[in-house]
Amino acid sequence: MSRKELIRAYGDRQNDGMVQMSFVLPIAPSARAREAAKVFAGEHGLRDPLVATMEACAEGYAFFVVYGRSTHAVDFAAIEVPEVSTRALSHDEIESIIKSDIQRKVVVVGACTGADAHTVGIDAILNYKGYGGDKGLESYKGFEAFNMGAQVENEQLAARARAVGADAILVSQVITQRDCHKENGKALVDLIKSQGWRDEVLLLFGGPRIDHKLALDLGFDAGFGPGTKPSDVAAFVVERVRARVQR
Amino acid sequence: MSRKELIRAYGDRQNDGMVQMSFVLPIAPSARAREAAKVFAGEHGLRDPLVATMEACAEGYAFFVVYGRSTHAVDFAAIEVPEVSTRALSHDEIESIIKSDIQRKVVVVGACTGADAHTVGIDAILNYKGYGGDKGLESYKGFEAFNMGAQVENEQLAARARAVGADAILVSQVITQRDCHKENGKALVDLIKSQGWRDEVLLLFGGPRIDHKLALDLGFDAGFGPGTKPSDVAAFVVERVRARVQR
Amino acid sequence: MVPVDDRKVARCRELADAIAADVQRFIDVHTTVGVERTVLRAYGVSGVNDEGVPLVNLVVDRYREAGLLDRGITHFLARALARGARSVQEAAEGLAYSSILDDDSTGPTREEEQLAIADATQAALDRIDLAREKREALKRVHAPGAAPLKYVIVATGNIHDDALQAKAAAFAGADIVAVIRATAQSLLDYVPEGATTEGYGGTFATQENFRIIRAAMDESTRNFGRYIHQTNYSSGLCMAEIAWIGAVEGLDMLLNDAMYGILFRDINMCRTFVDQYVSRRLIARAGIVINTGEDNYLTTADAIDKAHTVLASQFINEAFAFRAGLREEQLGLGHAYEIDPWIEDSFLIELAQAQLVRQIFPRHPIKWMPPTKHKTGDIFFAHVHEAMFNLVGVTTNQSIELLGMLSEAVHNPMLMDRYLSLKATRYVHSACKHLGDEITFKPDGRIARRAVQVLDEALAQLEEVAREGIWDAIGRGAFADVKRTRTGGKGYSGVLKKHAGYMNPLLDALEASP
Amino acid sequence: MVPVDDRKVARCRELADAIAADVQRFIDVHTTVGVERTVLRAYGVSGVNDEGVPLVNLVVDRYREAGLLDRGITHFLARALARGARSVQEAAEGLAYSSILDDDSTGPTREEEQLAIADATQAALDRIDLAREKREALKRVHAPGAAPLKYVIVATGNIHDDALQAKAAAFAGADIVAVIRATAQSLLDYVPEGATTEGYGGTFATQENFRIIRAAMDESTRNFGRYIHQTNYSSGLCMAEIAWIGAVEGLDMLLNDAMYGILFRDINMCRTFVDQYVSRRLIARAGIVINTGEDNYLTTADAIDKAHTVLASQFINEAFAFRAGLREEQLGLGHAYEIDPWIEDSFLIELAQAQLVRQIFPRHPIKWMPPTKHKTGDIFFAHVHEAMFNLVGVTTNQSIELLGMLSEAVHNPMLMDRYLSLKATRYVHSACKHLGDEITFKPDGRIARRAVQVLDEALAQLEEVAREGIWDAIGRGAFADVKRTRTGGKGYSGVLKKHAGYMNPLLDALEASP
Ligand code: B12
Ligand code: B12
Ligand SMILES: Cc1ncc(COP(=O)(O)O)c(C=O)c1O
Ligand SMILES: Cc1ncc(COP(=O)(O)O)c(C=O)c1O
Repeated sequence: MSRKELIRAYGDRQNDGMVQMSFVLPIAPSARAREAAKVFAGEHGLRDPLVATMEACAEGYAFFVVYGRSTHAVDFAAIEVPEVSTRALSHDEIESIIKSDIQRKVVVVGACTGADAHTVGIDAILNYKGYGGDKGLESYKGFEAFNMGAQVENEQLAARARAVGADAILVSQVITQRDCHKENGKALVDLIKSQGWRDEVLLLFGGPRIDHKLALDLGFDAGFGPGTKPSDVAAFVVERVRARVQR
Repeated sequence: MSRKELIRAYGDRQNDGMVQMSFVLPIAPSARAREAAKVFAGEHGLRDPLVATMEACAEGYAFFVVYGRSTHAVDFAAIEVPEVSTRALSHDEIESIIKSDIQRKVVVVGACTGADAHTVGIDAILNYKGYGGDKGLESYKGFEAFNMGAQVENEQLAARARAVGADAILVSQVITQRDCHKENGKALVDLIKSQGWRDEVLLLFGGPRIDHKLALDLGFDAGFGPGTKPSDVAAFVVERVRARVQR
Repeated sequence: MVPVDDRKVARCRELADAIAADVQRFIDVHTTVGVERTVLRAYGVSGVNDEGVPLVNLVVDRYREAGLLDRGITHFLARALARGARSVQEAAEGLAYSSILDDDSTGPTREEEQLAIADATQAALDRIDLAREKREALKRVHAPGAAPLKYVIVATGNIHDDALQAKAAAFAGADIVAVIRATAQSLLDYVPEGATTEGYGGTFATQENFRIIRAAMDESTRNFGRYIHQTNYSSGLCMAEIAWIGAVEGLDMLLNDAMYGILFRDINMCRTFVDQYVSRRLIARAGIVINTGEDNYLTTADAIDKAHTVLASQFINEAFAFRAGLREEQLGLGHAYEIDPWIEDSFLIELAQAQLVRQIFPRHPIKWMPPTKHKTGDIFFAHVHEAMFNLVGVTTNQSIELLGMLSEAVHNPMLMDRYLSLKATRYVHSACKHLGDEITFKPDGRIARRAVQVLDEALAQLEEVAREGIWDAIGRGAFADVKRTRTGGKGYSGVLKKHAGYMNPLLDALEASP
Repeated sequence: MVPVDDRKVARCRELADAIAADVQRFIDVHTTVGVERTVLRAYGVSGVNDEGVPLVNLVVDRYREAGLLDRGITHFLARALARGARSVQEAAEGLAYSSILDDDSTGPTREEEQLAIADATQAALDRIDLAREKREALKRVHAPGAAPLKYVIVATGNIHDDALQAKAAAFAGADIVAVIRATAQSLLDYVPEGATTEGYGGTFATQENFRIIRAAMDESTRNFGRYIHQTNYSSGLCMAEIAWIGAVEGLDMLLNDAMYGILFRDINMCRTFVDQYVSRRLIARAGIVINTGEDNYLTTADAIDKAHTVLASQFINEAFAFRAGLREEQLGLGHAYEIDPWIEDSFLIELAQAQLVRQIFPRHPIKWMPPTKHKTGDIFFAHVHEAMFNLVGVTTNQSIELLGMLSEAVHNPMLMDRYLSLKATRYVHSACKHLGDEITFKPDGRIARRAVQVLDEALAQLEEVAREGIWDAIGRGAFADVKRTRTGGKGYSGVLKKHAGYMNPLLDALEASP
């Protein structure tokens, strides 16, 4: 059993628990409304909640900013998150692994799926230009990258990937309202499973609200969030493909 | 038994419970830190907490903004707060009550007590100039107002009030760090009680973090918070003094 | 004021006009399924079948499949009327459902047709004019707020929540409320019906939804004594139909761009060019202000390197709009504050662009978009970033200001986000009200030099686009770093070359409008 | 640039000089318990008794009570040394505790005294010079950041949390860190000792606390390669003592104002005038930059109507400072953005004032304070309000910018508040870096007219104050709407008229400093 490592919020003095909250309640400002906001904040575990402001933000609605001392603590020692376990590789290292160990082009197909038209993220990973100075997969001699763009249906994506014999499928989801990204992502995994070739392909999931844990939960092999560099993705893919080739 | 009137936070759709929180945790940014922030937010009762940002705000500290759907609700019907129960009176009405029903000057003594030097609030209530166009107690013919200014010790204030035969003592407290305002306020009440003349005088408590409920809890007769107008205070005092005189 | 060489501006306009003229030759001899459906709607055809497919779609699709649509759906409608249908609706139902299809072999003469449809054409025009008059009457009683007008979006997915949030926005000081459309609506080749309560990323644009929001905004207008504008999107595969709905439901503005659908929704360019023309003919008559979408270019392309593409496109959008009868006062040309905030002097670069656009298009109600691309989840920083945007807006006197939202990188704006944004904007607009009148820019300073550079680059781009034609220019990614081909993209099959006997008296009337 | 009439400025300086000259005549013939304690500290006297009362207080109080202090405590110290005390400390302990009091009746000659104290005087000066050299050496290696320097406060009450928070601030971009003093310290007539961990509203200013923060900031300076300044408060009843401590502990700046204590802490004016003079003599030698407190005026008086009182007071503070040997480069004259944000064109009014102050005091490191009075608990709005403040700061090239905190109306700044403030300020300063170089103000516009008005009003006020003398001016509430009397207020009993034999070689040496 590992030692506990309790952490609390910190404002002014160590462990004072200070947090800030803001919200709207469906009541007009009044002394009772202020008290309701305090009680509401208290329900969240804030001690001595202080209603810093209460303003009419619509007829019958008040906006509140509250500060208070959170009574909650988190045992940081108990927090475990799966992390994409690849070491960072340089462009040259990646090229040379492909050349020497895989000995053929690694094929990837990417798309922004469903109703989602946010291509900037997937373009950043795939297109030559890349992201923040890190060139995209198209820039690698060892990769063959197909970018199907936006609003691609899962069926189309799966079909194309199969047609070109993709080693990996890269799915981008940016719109997350009412969890449509999860549904969409899961639907692709299910589709490929039902078609019986899940084991032949790596499935990567990415977007500003995606993390590795979520991706694993949905049945992908990895998840990539905000700030991902193309070389992170390339490194992950070649390591996995190499392992497969060498098996 | 009254009907329940449950209210929840409102962001986008009725009762969606959306709230925003921000805080610092004593950990550097990382995937684990992000997860810790989620867990921390979850402890407060936020469902689907979304870590909108995680930034290094100091060495070994991260700042977080989190959104989530609060699972808490407040029964608004059950919220009761004492409110200073005076009807609003105009300057003229107040003058005429004093003239006809009290028939002498109403004497008040005010101060900002303890180490507190924030006189703007008490000045706003007492001085001729007043606040937001509402003239201060000095401007009333029927009031005799003594403003002792800042950093007045409770002993001095009590002595002066007794000396001039004050009907009411007005205490302002603006500094609230570690609840020093409560201590300070309560100490005055205790002092006057111990001196045995608590029943002869009205005790008013005011400041940006004061409300009626708090004032009552501390043993005052009324509490006045941000935005108080001098005429609110005048109305309260004359009504109470009249009641006393007529008793 | 920044230095603007009038001769360069004139040359830009000349080139843009040539670019539009080339496309107009194509437009004039083509129609689309969307245009034909619009005509049916304008004549009053309404309703859906059991599966929710609008009658206008059923009719148009049937005649397209039969290879007859190139004659114009009005032709068939008029024939049915001439043959005795008691109403347009009855005529349309006949076209959709009757067992025999009108194969155009025998029947009424063109004169009979024209006679049969003339009243309906007039009625359609009257509906537009009536809606316009109603709006103008309300505006006479309750004048709109001062420029920059504060524009916010609501996007709950549920039209009833939208109405509540729209009223909240008006309460908090909004001048213009947009109901953002559901994520994929622009790719639907029909307009959904009725009040809708489920949508991702926004709420469906339907006639009933437009009405609900119009009623809410009229209520707010009266409550707050300030005219509240309503806007929605007329882009996508139903560009012209939505323009019609907007025109008759009293919308004040419409997002409407000659090229947005091509670039950002991969809609076929032939389709879009024809649709935009017809949509704008309706908009011109309705007195609606359009908002163009050049701001979007800077979400995919770099805001500093590609700033000139925004200006070049504004000239092109203007040229297209003039050809559809729009006046300058109806042209809310779009641009945006999308520069990386951490670049030194980014504020100056933006100031230059905003001032340049203002001077080049002095009578146009410029639409000014907030930072979005470089927003992160640090809502506090985002709020400050927007304050600087507001400052540029009021200083350079932009007309329509889309307010930034501190939660831009997180979610569709919520009630509190909009409240905070409106409050902060009211402050900046008021605290800096006359700043623009008070300051002048150094004649050869950073701001002035930047303005000159952007105009020069826009001119160079327009020269190039004029040389190659817009079709090829888009093909090589001239705008927004996005490449599209002439026959690629969605909706191409809905484009038809007009038959010699093509009939569209409504469009004729709109084209004859003053 | 705003129009500034140089003759009017010259006249203001002339009047301010006359006002200060009048007071200086008083100062020259008076001393205070604070001044005498300072001298003892400078000579190296340290320690406290069992109740925590500093030895310097015990000595000074004893001789004051005996009616002998007007000769200068140095006189007695020197006598003790001349009589054979082995060290200053031993001498001081003797003065405090020995059963017999030195009644000055017999003993060493003035020459013997001077000889006895001469080395200690030199050692005191050397300590100041050494601290100054140390600072300058570090600054040569790690240059400070660019102006406006970003100044933040920490105020946890616990010096160890303060150090942590100060380092966090440096990490986030702060250039100057102030540890705010505990709420009532300025009214304590002694300087507490040691590291302290309990204080309301701030942390006690003690020599040990100064050292702890200096060490932390030196560490940050090296870590981040940017010189981080430390500041604290030299106001209140221990003005001169704290100046001494700051001088030898390597502080870079001190809040130090000729009138703040009078107006805002109800400290007696005679006391304050004498104390400020001696404190500034030390500060001058130490090369410390002072920050004056005119900004506070606008927290009690109206920021628009009383803007000129800030300017008038800046001239007076300057005149006092010159008389104490301070150079212009050491004068961080204070002013503040306290205009009601909801007033139309409030930003323009502020711009005018900031620019005016900048032009009138071109070599002075102007201290520019953020909005505080009109802040409310809407932290989001507050953050935007501060962005506008930052913008004025960078545009008008203020030198020392106290950063606004979004939680101003709520609590002393917390770690996150400071982080957000520093981040937003870095953005505004960078995005608008050259804005000031790029714009000019309309010569007869709102901004220019406002600047002219403020200078005119300040001049008129100075004429009046010069006529009546500062004593009476303060008596009628000329500054900050606060009235004080010449013999009222705290600490008056600590003021003494100097005896003909008054001795203070340290002050003499400071006055002789170049
Ligand atoms: C640019 C943009 C647009 C552009 C998109 C242009 C284009 N061709 O992409 C335009 C203007 C067209 C647009 C339109 C809309 N947008 Co938009 N848009 C944005 C914006 C401003 C920036 C997104 C972006 O480009 N980020 C930059 C890229 C580089 O970051 P990224 O996507 O996170 O990608 C990185 C990583 O996540 C990762 N990654 C991403 N994908 C993948 C995939 C794989 C496999 C891997 C390994 C990695 C990876 O790598 C990338 C590099 O590090 C955001 C707000 C914001 N600031 O975030 C809103 C936003 C995403 N949009 C939003 C919405 C709602 C819309 C609309 C639906 C609005 C409407 N109703 O009209 C429309 C419709 C779009 C549609 N059908 O999808 C919402 C989404 C809300 C939500 N969470 O559900 C946002 C958050 C704005 C908001 N607050 O409302 N938008
Ligand atoms: C002005 C000001 C000052 C001025 C005060 C000048 C003066 N003579 O009053 C100066 C610059 C001197 C000052 C100094 C300090 N201040 Co100060 N100051 C403020 C500020 C900016 C505004 C306060 C104000 O004037 N409000 C306007 C008045 C009209 O409002 P009000 O007080 O709420 O009064 C109204 C009602 O509450 C009510 N009311 C008030 N009292 C009473 C009494 C009665 C009987 C009734 C009926 C009604 C009533 O009626 C009034 C009218 O509606 C606030 C921040 C803020 N924006 O709130 C910080 C603030 C109050 N100060 C603060 C601090 C810490 C200090 C210092 C200790 C800092 C330091 N260490 O140096 C010092 C020391 C002061 C001391 N010893 O008390 C903190 C307090 C934190 C806390 N909650 O504990 C604040 C919140 C700033 C901050 N975030 O750090 N300050
Ligand atoms: C001109 C224009 N039309 C439409 C839209 C929205 O498009 P859609 O409804 O197609 O997502 C935008 C986006 O901002 C736009 O700028
Ligand atoms: C010049 C000056 N001195 C001192 C202070 C702080 O005073 P105190 O420590 O007396 O509360 C201030 C307040 O801001 C000030 O401006």
